[in-house]
Amino acid sequence: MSGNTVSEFFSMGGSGFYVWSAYGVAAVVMLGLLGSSLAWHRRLTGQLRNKSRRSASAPPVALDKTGGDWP
Amino acid sequence: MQQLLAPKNFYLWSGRWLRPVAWATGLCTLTGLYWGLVVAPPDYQQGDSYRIMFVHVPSAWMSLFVYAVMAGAGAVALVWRIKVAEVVASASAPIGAAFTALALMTGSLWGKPMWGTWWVWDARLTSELLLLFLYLGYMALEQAIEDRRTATRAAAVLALVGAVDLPIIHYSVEWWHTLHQAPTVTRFGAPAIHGSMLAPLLVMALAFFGYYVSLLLVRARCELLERERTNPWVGEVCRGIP
Amino acid sequence: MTSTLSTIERASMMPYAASPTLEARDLCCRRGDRLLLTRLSFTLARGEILQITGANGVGKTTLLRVIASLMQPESGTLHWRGQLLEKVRSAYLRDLSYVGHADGVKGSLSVAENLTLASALHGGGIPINAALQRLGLGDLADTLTHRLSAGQRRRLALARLLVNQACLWLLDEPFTALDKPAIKTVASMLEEHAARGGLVIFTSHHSTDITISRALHLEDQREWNGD
Amino acid sequence: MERGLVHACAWIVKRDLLLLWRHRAEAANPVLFFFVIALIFPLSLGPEPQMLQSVGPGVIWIAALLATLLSLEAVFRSDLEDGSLEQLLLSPHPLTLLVMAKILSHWLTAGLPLLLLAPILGLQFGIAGYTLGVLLLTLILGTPALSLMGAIGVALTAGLRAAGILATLLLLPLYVPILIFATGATAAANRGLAWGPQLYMLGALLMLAITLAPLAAAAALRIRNS
Repeated sequence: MSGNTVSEFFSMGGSGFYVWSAYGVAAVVMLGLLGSSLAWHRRLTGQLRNKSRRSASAPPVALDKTGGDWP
Repeated sequence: MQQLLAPKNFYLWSGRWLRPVAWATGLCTLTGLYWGLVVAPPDYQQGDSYRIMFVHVPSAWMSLFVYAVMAGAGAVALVWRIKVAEVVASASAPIGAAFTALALMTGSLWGKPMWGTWWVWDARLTSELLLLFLYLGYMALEQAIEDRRTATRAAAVLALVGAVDLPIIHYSVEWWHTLHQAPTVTRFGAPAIHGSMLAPLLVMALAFFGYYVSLLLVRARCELLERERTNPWVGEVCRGIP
Repeated sequence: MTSTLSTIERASMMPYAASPTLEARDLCCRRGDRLLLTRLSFTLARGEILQITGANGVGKTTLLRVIASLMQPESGTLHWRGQLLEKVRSAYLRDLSYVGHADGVKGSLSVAENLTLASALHGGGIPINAALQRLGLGDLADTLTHRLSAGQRRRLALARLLVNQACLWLLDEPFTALDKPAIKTVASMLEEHAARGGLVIFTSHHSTDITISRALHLEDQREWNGD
Repeated sequence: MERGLVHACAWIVKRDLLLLWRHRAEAANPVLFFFVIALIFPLSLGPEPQMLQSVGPGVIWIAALLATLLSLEAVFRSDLEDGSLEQLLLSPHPLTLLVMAKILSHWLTAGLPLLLLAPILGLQFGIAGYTLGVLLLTLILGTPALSLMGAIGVALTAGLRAAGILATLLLLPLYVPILIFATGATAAANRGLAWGPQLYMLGALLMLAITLAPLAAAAALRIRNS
């Protein structure tokens, strides 16, 4: 074990503030992004779950007013 | 591989692979942290402040790697119009920007104990800052265009131009740095990597890569739902797999 | 230098080269996340005029822009002279002349200058003055375009059709802002073009007295887009 | 009769110059902007000739960069609004070369005037003789590169909200190498050091911009117009 006591471990040889704030920032940024992405996914699936089945698979639209059918 | 590119198959496939990748990443992160923070000996020169390296260096590597993936996926989306490639490109951008911002913040946190200032116009930090602007430009352009597909394809052009320009930017900043070399030799970067320090660094790099892949899968699935919202499979999938 | 037209094609101004036919197979067009058209197929052969009708916002302009290769269809293919459009793109562009909603003319250029530029970009048709005379803009040649009325500007945009050698005319609401005589001139212009073996596709709300050979009415998809 | 590609490009340049001639007052804007930027620096940094001489090249280059961006944004926006951009996209001639013609016409209307007026600014900053010569060399190689790279940013953002600011944000990283080598060469000349290598790099960047930028700008226009 590098530091024998826990407090020495946290002091990181005097530059503990910088080391732990670096890791803290990393944790905040990465977990924050992960959290927001998961929330986005949950919101989307919830929103789209109650989407009704009728959607874009409508029949072809071409109607020929002059009677001739499309070849 | 061919039908994996179909949006619905990709959505289901990525859903299956998400949990195993996430667990592996978690495990990898824990071992990396323990190894780097506890096991690795302090550096004879910098003492323990060098441990910031285990976060700074992987995020710097990942910021470049994610940009390469973004530009590559963008190129595929432009040429072959594959929707999954568009989705991967536009899902990667925020992750890459986060890695770049992280690299800058941890870099300046590491610089403070070493040189006493929060920001140094060091070649690597400066080109990392410019990379951040490339990411921000990409995301700003993509937000500015309404139609999702056009937005991603336009941003893909920017990503490709940026990818061509990135080595040039790096070289010109390196050259510029040596020209305006501050008198004190500021050799930034990891101290001579000793075996006991390299191993945790590589483990942490793997952990960051795992984090990127799992987050990419999550965001890509969201982008896919957004873009395919009018297709029938979206409704079924949301009902099928809560 | 681009491959200029072969001498045979240039010599035989009319009728156009062999079998210019436009074919659409299962076209699907999308605007934003609304799917506008599904599985639209049609064939247009030499000498035929196709009128596309339909309510506002149903996708007439989008369809026209897809046919003009300005936009990509969501799915489905377009074929020109029997070949896939992407493969014969530059030949297709040489055969195509598109007049969109916007007139595509510069306000601070004179009428003649606008048309000269248009023929520089895509030329090969009748001389500038002849085209202007045909559209009744002969005596306005030197006036600045922003002094023209909307109808006159529209006619200037339509004059572009005559200064190049395109056999496929794509017109988006060509008759907007035109007065009675102007509509008649343009209508006869379209019929002449068809008689010479050209193809015309135009969108229009109101029925015109042109003897169209095909009609395509687009229904509103009225599909659910979920939000 | 089929008019060649050169004719089409010539007409595009002729048209843009004609349009500019018809709006002569507006044509002066980029140049006035160039002077205003350069004027602000001595006022804000103080008139010491020694300092101005070292800051001068950088200031003139920043002013040239911003003036190019300001005028470039208008090039595609007016074409987009009145529909002539569609005609450009649908011309049988290769779009890349037509875009290159438009960029050339922009350089003639914005880049060239800056080049010709830079000596006057040079005097204000006490840059003269040898260094001024090198500064002009960097501007000769650099301003076309600014127009070419700028065309990509402007083509991507034409017609969007706050397109000018967005284009500037996109182009900042792309402009950095040009700025670094140009000001580096002038600073080196000022201190009597070798400025050749920087100029070679600037020339290389210009060649890269000439080959790739019109291609990217044409692709951007096609995508944004679909």
